[in-house]
Formats: sequence, C-alpha cells, structure tokens
Amino acid sequence: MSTKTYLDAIHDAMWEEMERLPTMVVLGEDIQEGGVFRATDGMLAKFGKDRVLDTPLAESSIVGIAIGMAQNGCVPVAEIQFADFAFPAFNQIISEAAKWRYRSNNAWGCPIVVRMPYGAGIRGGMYHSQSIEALLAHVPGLKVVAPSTPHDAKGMLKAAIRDPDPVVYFEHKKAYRALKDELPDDDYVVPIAPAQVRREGGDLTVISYGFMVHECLQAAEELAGDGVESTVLDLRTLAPLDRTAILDAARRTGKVLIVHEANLTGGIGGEVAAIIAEHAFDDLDAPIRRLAAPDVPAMPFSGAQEDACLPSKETIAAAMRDLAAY
Amino acid sequence: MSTKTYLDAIHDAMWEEMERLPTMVVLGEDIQEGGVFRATDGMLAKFGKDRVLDTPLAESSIVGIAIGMAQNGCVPVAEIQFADFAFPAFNQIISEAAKWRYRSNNAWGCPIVVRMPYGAGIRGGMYHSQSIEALLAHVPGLKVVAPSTPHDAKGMLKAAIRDPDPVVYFEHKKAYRALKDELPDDDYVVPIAPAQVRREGGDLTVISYGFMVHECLQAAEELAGDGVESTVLDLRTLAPLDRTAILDAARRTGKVLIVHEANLTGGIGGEVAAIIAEHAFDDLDAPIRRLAAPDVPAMPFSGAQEDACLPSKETIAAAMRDLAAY
Amino acid sequence: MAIQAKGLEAPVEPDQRLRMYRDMLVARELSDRMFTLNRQGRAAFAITGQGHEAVQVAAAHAVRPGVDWILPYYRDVAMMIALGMKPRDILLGLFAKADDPNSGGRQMPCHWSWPEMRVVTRSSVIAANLPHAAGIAYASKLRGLDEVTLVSFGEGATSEGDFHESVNFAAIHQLPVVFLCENNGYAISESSEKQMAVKHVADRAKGYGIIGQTVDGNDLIAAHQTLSWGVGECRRGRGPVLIEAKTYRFSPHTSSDDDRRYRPREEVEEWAKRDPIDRFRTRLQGEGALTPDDDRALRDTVKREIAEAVAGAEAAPDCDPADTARYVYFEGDSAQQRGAG
Amino acid sequence: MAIQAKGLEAPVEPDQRLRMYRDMLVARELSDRMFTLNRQGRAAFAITGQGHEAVQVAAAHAVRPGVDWILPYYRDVAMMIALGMKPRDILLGLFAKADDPNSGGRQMPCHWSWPEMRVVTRSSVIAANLPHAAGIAYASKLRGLDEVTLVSFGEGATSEGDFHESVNFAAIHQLPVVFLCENNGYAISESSEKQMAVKHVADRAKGYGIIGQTVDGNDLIAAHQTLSWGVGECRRGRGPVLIEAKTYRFSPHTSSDDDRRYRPREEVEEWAKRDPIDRFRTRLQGEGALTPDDDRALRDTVKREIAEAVAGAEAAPDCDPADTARYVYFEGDSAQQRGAG
Ligand SMILES: Cc1ncc(C[n+]2csc(CCOP(=O)(O)OP(=O)(O)O)c2C)c(N)n1
Ligand SMILES: Cc1ncc(C[n+]2csc(CCOP(=O)(O)OP(=O)(O)O)c2C)c(N)n1
Ligand SMILES: [Mg+2]
Ligand SMILES: [Mg+2]
Repeated sequence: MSTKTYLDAIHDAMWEEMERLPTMVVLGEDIQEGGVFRATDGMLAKFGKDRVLDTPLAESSIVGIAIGMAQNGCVPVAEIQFADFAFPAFNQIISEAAKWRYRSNNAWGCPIVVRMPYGAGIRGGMYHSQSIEALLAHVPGLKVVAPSTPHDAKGMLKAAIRDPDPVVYFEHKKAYRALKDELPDDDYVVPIAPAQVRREGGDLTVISYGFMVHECLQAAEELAGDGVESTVLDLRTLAPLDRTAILDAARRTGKVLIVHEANLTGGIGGEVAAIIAEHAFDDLDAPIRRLAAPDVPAMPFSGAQEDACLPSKETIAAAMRDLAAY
Repeated sequence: MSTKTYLDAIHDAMWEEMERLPTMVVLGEDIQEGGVFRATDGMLAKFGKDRVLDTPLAESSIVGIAIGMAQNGCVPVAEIQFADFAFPAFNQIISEAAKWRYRSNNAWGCPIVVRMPYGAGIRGGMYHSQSIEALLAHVPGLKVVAPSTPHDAKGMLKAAIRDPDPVVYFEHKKAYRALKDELPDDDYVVPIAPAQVRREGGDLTVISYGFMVHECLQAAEELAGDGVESTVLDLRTLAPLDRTAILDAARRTGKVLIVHEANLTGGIGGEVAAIIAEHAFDDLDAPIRRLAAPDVPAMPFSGAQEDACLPSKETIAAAMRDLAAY
Repeated sequence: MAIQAKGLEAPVEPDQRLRMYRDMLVARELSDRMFTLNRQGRAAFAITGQGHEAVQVAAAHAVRPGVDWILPYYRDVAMMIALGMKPRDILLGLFAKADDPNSGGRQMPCHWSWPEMRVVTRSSVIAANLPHAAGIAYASKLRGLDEVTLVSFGEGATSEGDFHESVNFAAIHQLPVVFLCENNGYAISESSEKQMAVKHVADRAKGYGIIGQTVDGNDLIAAHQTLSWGVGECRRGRGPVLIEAKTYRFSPHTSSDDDRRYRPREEVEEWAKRDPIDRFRTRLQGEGALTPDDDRALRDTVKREIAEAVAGAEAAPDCDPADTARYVYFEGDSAQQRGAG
Repeated sequence: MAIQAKGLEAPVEPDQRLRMYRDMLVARELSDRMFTLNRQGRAAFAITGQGHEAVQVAAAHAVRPGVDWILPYYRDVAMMIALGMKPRDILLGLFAKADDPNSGGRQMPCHWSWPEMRVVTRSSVIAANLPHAAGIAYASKLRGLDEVTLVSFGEGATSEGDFHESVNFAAIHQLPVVFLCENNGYAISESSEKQMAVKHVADRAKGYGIIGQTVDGNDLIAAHQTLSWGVGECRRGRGPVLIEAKTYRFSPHTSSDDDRRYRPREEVEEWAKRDPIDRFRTRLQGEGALTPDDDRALRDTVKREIAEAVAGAEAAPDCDPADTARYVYFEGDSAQQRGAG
C-alpha cells in the first residue's frame, strides 16, 4: 500500500497501462511537459514523444484523432485540458465515438478514453469550473464516470482504458491534491457501472458523485451526531446508471436527497429522481429533494459568488434535516 | 385566417419579421435556394443575397457569425440544416451565446435565434432524425422552444426573433407538411415560457411536446372512449420550463405520464418527473411514468427499427391505461 | 483544365483498364437504379455519385486493398464497386435490410463500412471523419506499418473546422494521408465560391505547408496517375498530400433534392459532354481495347446483373425490430473487440 | 527578422509616441504587479502580456476608438491601457470585485468587455471569438458602416477549427477584419512547430486567398505601420488581412504556470534583449524625445499610480452573493437591450 493523491492515482493508472500496452498513447495539449495539472508528469522521458503526444490546440481533432488511432491498434487516452473546453469536441464525442459501434452494427468499436478535469471550488471562474457531465450522460453509446476517491480514480481509469467502448472520464480538479488514499501496489480495476454505498443509515439516502460525495459524507457525519442515520450512495458511473443501487437505497430509506454541483435543471439529479419516482414510488416517504448549483450559465470567478453556487456540507446538512423531519 | 402548414408558419414568421426589421438576416446552408425544407423559399428574390445569406458548410461559424451580427445591430436567424449537425456548433451555443449576458454582467446581450429541424418519423436514419433538445435545455442562458402546432410555430418564432436572449428553436420535420392550422392574418406572438393545456381531464396527465403531442392527443381521445379523461399538457418551451403548469396538472390529476421521442435517460422527461416528485409529491397517486425512445445512440434508417424507437398513440394509450388502473 | 499528373506512376495494364471501365459502368447503372427505385417508392432515399466515377475508380486502383485505409464518402459508389463491394450489398443498404453489411440497415444508404477492406464506418456529418484519417495514419506511423490512409470528401467539406484541424495535424506529423477532394462545384445548392475565396481546393494546401495538386477528375488515367503519385508520396514519407479532382455530379444532391433550382441546364449539359465513362470508352475504343460490340454486350450484362441484384436485395429480410437496441455497447468477450491494443 | 511594414501609414507624432511609451510602461508595471499580488496570495489568478506591449499599443493606435470593433484576448493588457481602460478597472477584475467593469467579477481577470469602446465580451475558449469578429464585420458591411473589426489571438489559436471557419468566411465576403496574431512562439508549453508545419502564421493566409503579413511585434513603429496599413486595407474594401506580430512573453503563461519546465533560460534571455519597451525607450532617447531624467520621473509616476490603483481596487467591495443569479437572461424592458434591431 502507498499513500497517493487523487492526481497520483490518475497518473499512476496511465503510467501502468502505458507500461503494459505498447500502443497506448496519451494525447492532448501540454501533455509532454506533464500537463497543466501534472497528470502526465514524467511520461515524455519514459515513453517518448510519439506515445506522449502534444497535439495542436484543437479539441475536435484531439478526440477525432483518438478515434482514428483506436481503429488502428492504438489505445488512446485523450486529455481535454478543462471540461469547459470539451464543447468544440462534442461533435466527435457524440456524433462519432458514441455512435460508432451502433451505426456499424458492431463491425467497428471505439475504445477511447477522454479525460476531462471538471468541477469548481478552485477559483477557476466561468470557464475553468464547469460540470458538464449531464450532457454526455444523455448520450447512449458513451460511458461516463466520475470517481470520487483516489482508489476509484485509479481503478476506474484502468477499467476505462480496458473498456471496449468510449469512456468519458471526469476527474475533479479540487480532488487532485485534496484527497489521499492508501492504494494497493498491485494492479486492480474498479468496474464501470456499480455505484458504491459510502455510508449506511436507515433514515434517509443522499445520492451524489465526484467531489460532492465528501461534502455529503461530512454532512451525514454531522447528522449522525443528532441521531439521524443516512446512507450515502456514490454513483461513480453516471452512464449507464446503477439503477439497482439507486432503487435499493431509495426503497430502504424512503427518503432521498440528490446532490451535485452541476446546475439543477437537466442535471443527473433529475434522471435519478425520475428513476426513483417511477420505480420506487410505493416506498417513498417524502418528496425527492435535489440540491445543486443554481441555473446560472457557469460559476463566477468571484469567490463569494462561487461559494453561493456550490452545495456545501452546511447546505447539505440543512436539506437532510428538512428531509428527515418530513 | 388562412390555412397554413407548420412549414408555412415558420416561413411566414421569418418573412414578416424580415419585412419589419431591415437588419434581420437569415443565414445557413442552402438558404438562398429556399433551404432543404423550403423554409426560406422566395426570400432571396425578395430580400437579396446579403440578408438571405448562404454560409459555408461550417456550423460553428454559422452560429458564431450570428452572434457577431447580433452585436452590431443585426437580427440573425441561423438555420442548422438538421439538428443532428448542431454538434459542431455546440461550443458557440453553449460557451458563447448562453454565457454572453451573464459573463459581461449584462453589458452585452446575445439576441440570436438558432433554428434546428429535428425529430424522427421521416426515414432520415441516424443522422437526420435526432432529438437533441435535452442537451440544450440543461444550459442556463439559453431559451429552448419546441412548438407543436402551426399556430405556435409562427407565434413562437416571432417571439424568439424579438427575444433579447438566445433562443434555440426546434422545429419538427414530420410536422412540416403533416400539420395544418387556420392562422390569423394579423401579426401575433406566442410568448416563450407558458405551457399549454391541449386537453382537460381529471384522471391523469400526459406531458409532452413537439410532434408527440399529437400522438398523445390521439391516445387521450381513444381513452376517453373508455371513460378515462386525461389532461394533455404541451410544454412548448423546454427551457425555462413552466413549472407552474406542470405542477398544476400533476396535482389536479395525481397521475402523470411524460412522453418524448428523445431517448429516455437524461431526457426532458427526467427533469419534469423530478420537479413533480419534489414539489407535488403529496398529491401523487401513482408512480410518475415516462415513455420515450430506448437508449440507442440514434434512430436507425430501417423503418421497422425506427418505428420500434418511437412512442406511438398505441404505446402511449397502453401506458395511459396502465397508469389509470394503478 | 490541364492534367497535372506528377510523374507517371502505376501504368495501367489493358486488363485493368477494362476492369476499371466495367466498374464505372456498374456504379453508374446501380446509381441510376437507386434513384429510380426511390422514385418508384421502393426505396426511402438515394444518394449517389454519377459523374464522379473516374476519380473514384482511380482511387480504388491507387491504394492497396486490405492494406491501405479508406474513408470514403456517400458519393463513392464507384470506389466501393472497384474495391469489390457487390451491388447487392449496396442495395441491401438502400432497402435498409438486416443483412446490409455497411450498417445493418441503421444508416442511410452509401454510408460505407467494410472492416476487411479497411473501409472505416462514417457518419453523415460532413468532414467529421477527416480527423479519423489523421489518427489512423498516426497509428500506422507509430507502429511502423507501411500503410496509407485515403479519405475522400467534397469541396464543401473543406469549409468545416475539422478539415483544417485534420490537415494541419497530418502536416505537422508528415502523416501518410491522401486527402482526396472530389470537387463537383456544389455543396447541395451552394457553388464553390460560397465555400472559399481561392480558386482551387488545392490552394488550401499552402496554408499547411503541404503539396496540393489539382487533376481532371473525369479523366481516369490522369486521376489514377495523380492518386498513385499521392499514395507513393505518402509511402515515401513525404505525405500528406491534398488532391483535388475536378468533377461534376450528374444527379441531384440526393433523391430529396431538385438541382434544377440552382444549376443552369446549360452547365449540366456542358459537363455531360465530359462524362468520364464516355471519355474512357472513347479512349479504350481508340486504343482498340474495346469494340462497339463488346461494349454493348458488357453493358447488357451489367444491366442484367444489377436488375438481378435489385430483385435479390429487395426480397431479403427486413431488420428485426427486436434488434433495435443491440450493439449500443460491446456485447460479449471484450478481448475480441476491434481496435484495442 | 526584417520589418515588413507595407507603406508608411499613420506617421506617429512626438506626443503620440510619448503616450505610447507611457502606456507600455503602465501595462508592464501593472502586469508585474498582478503577478506579485498573486504570489502574495492577494489575487487568485493572474494572466498578462509582458513582452507583447509594442504590438498591442500599436493596434490600439491603429484603430479608431469607439468606431472600430475590438476583440482582444487575455494578453492584451497594453492594448486596453492604450484604449483608455484604467489600471484600477483592470485590478477590480483581478480582485473579482463587484465593480469590475469587464464582468462584474464573474470572469477571470483580463477577459475584456467594454461596450462604449466596442470591446466585445469574450470567453476563455481559445479562438471562439474569431467568428464573432467575422459576424460583426459582416454587419458593418451589410449596414454600410465604415467600421473595421480587429481581433487578436495567439498562434496556438490558429489550430482551432474556428480560426479556419472565420478567416474563410471573412475572405469569401471580403470583410473588414484585421486578424492579428500575437505569435509568441508558445501555446502554454507547446512551441509553434507543434501547431503548424508552416514557418509563419502569415503563411496560413495563402489558403484563404487573403494577404498575410509578418511584422516584428517588438518594434512599436513597425507594428504600428503594419497595423495601420491593415486597418486601411480593410477600410478600402480590400480586407480581410492576417497580420502576424512576432513577439515573446516574458512571464509564465499564467500565474499557475511554470515556464522553466519548457523554455530554455537562454532563449528567455535572448528575447529579453529585444524587450519592446527598452527598444522604444532607446529610440525615443536617440531621437531626443525623452531624457533619462524624464524617463526616471515618468517611471516613478507610473509606479506610484499603479500602487494607488492597487490599494483602491483591493479595498473596493466584493461581489454580493445575492447577485449570483442575476443576468442569466435579460431583466427588464427588452427595448433597451443591445444588439437587436
Ligand atoms: C456537418 C454537416 N452539415 C450539413 C450537412 C448536410 N449536407 C449533406 S451533404 C452537404 C453538401 C456537401 O457538399 P460537398 O462537401 O461539396 O460534397 P458533395 O455532396 O458535393 O459531393 C450538406 C450541406 C451534413 N451532412 N453535415
Ligand atoms: C479551447 C481551449 N482549449 C484550451 C485552452 C487552455 N489554454 C488557454 S491559453 C492556451 C494557449 C494559447 O496559446 P496561444 O494561442 O499561442 O496564445 P498565448 O497564450 O501564447 O498568447 C491554452 C491551451 C483554452 N483556453 N481554450
Ligand atoms: Mg461538392
Ligand atoms: Mg502563443
């Protein structure tokens, strides 16, 4: 076991897969110098400039080239420097990668990974803080993951690299250095799809993913002090959703709060709530609550206004108390 | 009053606004010859090539240029030939148009209209049938409309053109020639935002939008024959949603079915269900049901498989019966 | 327009010439039939490339089938025929039949995919497959494989950002990609002056520091020489190249289009005189390689074969609605899947 | 690199020269301070353009303020100073204060917006504002207005599809747009060979059929002549033009970057000798327009002014969290809104 940050976990997952897979390529902007977050630190020296590829500043082609590489025996892991800059690549992701297998009736596959640093809380302003995951989770053919711990970050990135289909991997920027885990030294994989119960409790369920899971856990801790016991479910994979885990938790507790830092309307929370409202209706004891960023186009640079957008352990705890009291 | 198709309605709305607004410009691919659906028929001769602008085959710039025009006194109405081809323009729509006012703290506005022919049922195959509206309805700063009748098509397009903010206007390809209305000859506007009750009934509510509204109405008609009376709510505007109308209908009937032809997961239906499950919970008598296309990347060209994707009055009626019997 | 073939690569043998001629005939007859079937209400949609046959057949003969990668576009009926795709297979796509090898009836007709021939699946989204060509070629280079990638598209496609990003990337890494533009002067209704301020698509190459070459796309031999030269340049490590073949489409854009709205009839008639099939026939006959009798017999055979293929394909089983949700994701043993490692 | 100013437009009067010099000093001092404030933990983020001052000031003096449209990028501190933006206003953005005129504290610093000066709001998304420039210029032409649009960006931006689509559109319609590339040789860590196979960004112009012009961006007078020529060409209806100003950034990419990882120190030192401010000072002194004493006094004044501006801006009120959800959509009477009709 070794102590690793969330960023180390991502770095190491790629590094170990690069060692294992001679045709794996990491590509993106500023990859060779180590990446703006240092996720590819040291890789140039170890694996060479052809496998650690600095691309031009052109996101559509970053994903498109990765798609091409994957057809010809390479295992590409593309980095979009910030999820905010993924929109120029949306056509390649949605029209191409997601539809590749389906449209060829399984004759072709598109095993690519697109890494996207996302999320707020780092004073990144409107274009370095966005949480765009719901947009891609609506697109069948894609797998979308958003690990919340270093352990999952490593295991799910390996799973993504080994997956036969396109995976969009959301890594939370605030988690990079803030989170540390003891990780196994041996190779391991955390499978894509199953959600994970992070805490068990019978009074209510909080469902979240990414960095917000930690705020939820702290809030749950606080409520436990008052005798309210909650289940915290970490979705981990946003597409396809783990409906069984969602419905189990909802049925067991009868009360559900969903938390994310993406804006409310049309977010993952809506889909999760809809699944519960359709399939666990008879077990519900309270309205399904959602706590999310307000519907603003992106979070302001101003710390005061950014904080006003983000759910926090305080606002989560308050929402949990309301729900428990319902 | 004159009889007009849905396509006429769109054509006439633009034509009349072009006459009224000397700096209005319609732009897109093949606009001058009348457009592949003939929405701009005759405009070149009437308004000239500078205001009826054939752009290069480049969607990102179509929207980006419209944004620029809007800054300098023009009123641009951009056409994306098929909604399926909007993805190259997603960056301009989401990063630019949607965030324009917010990021400049109201110093600048972005009054553009982006028209997108969308929807299935015309044997268009995977890339000429998509319903992508949920992706844009998740983006604050945009208004997203999807009129279901010629009357609304005309009135809402005029409202969109006169709106101070960016409006994405989804026009259903199957509706173009299939739907006819008697339209007033005088200028009128159908405001963006309010949903419209298309039919009143106390047993259950069906919520839909776009072409599917008509399938829902037929199903409701059929059920009325069996004594089941339903409310059919046409959302019309998908962002911002008319929460009041949604909640009113849900509370009045206690049972809700949501129908759309976009794929289920992450669709508009999820958000609508979540709103109801949160704010009308105590009035619900049954699970909130959704009927939508399966989660496939896009609808097949095969008629048999396309039909298998689309909700129809039969499958809607069946879902309504189930719900009524709950 | 002068033929500007660079050098004289790949002389074309008499046998090959006749095969090329036959392929053009097959493609033309098949394409005409697809339009007729649409007009008869037997096919929902048709998109074809009548007029583009020479450059397409030339391209198919310039690459090494099964070795080089090919990313064709919807007009490339003749390219696919010359690569060996059977008319029946194309017709299965036209009728959206379950056995359509390109897409199992999921895509519009002529949206090619043929793994064995390294013909890569593509969408309807113009220019979106250009980056794929660059990525495939990058992989060839990385893996030290002697492979060339040929991607074809219309002149309208060169307006898209993806064209720019792909050619730029290929130029930076000197990748073995032949960018083949079949410039037919129109993108649906828009004439090429609406797409660019330069006269030739080949001029666009200058902004990337690569060679751009224009050729008469209706002259099979010239086109074949130029394409063979391009493929050769790529194999010699001097790629990428941008080849522009000037041509014309004789059909409307698709079966949904009415080209009389935007193309003067005189222009269409002018180009009809430069029909690539007629020109090649004249040449073969001038060379004594084809007698008028042989030609008539050949054309009859082709007509009959296509008619048979239509009958067979139309009778084939439709797609099963029960399969609608298949292959959204990989099903089964992931070690078998194409592309990874 | 030779100065390639086309003709001798807009001779620069002595007064104007001193103003230009002062603007460069102000921008440099302000930019250095912004970095210091970040290192001191008083500002979350800094992004500046030390080294780019000459071409930026030249651009500001080549356009007609309030008439021509300007779409600058995050490096253009000196351009904004020369257009008249107060250091205090820029610092309000640095500190994300409520009164930040560019964005009300919503955007990162140096994401300009100034309606009165026709400086158009922009995002952080590289190249995404190039189509806006084309659209604005199209509107100028449509409306018969004698306006020029100037948009600036780095050489990295030229790799994006939006660059291609915008220049192409402007070329097709001969729009009055000056595309100004401040080529500092790096896009964050990537040297320009990773962005293009051509030597000069100006070479990219050839693919569009427009004029591309390279100039020494660290030579204020040369840059001013070239930009004035470019603006003039646009006014004469001979636009668009692509002007490449070769320059260098003396700072890291942003306060979050460590450029020592990718830029050899010798290279940085080599360029330091070509500091545009030093060069212009030498020139002014050689011309007798500036004595060493005047210069010292001027620099002291500038330093003091910036220090005062910092104190003032830092003490200004923060953004009110209650305003977070304002202006997602237009609030109020829609007749007042900018842009429509
Ligand atoms: C991104 C995108 N935009 C628009 C379309 C609609 N469309 C299909 S073909 C076409 C014209 C293509 O012209 P060109 O590239 O010259 O090829 P040609 O059809 O002339 O051979 C257009 C606009 C599309 N398929 N994809
Ligand atoms: C679309 C997009 N991709 C990536 C980034 C991150 N990024 C910010 S600046 C920059 C480099 C820009 O280089 P260049 O255009 O040469 O301008 P310079 O900073 O050198 O002046 C990058 C990659 C971004 N802002 N937008
Ligand atoms: Mg064409
Ligand atoms: Mg640069």
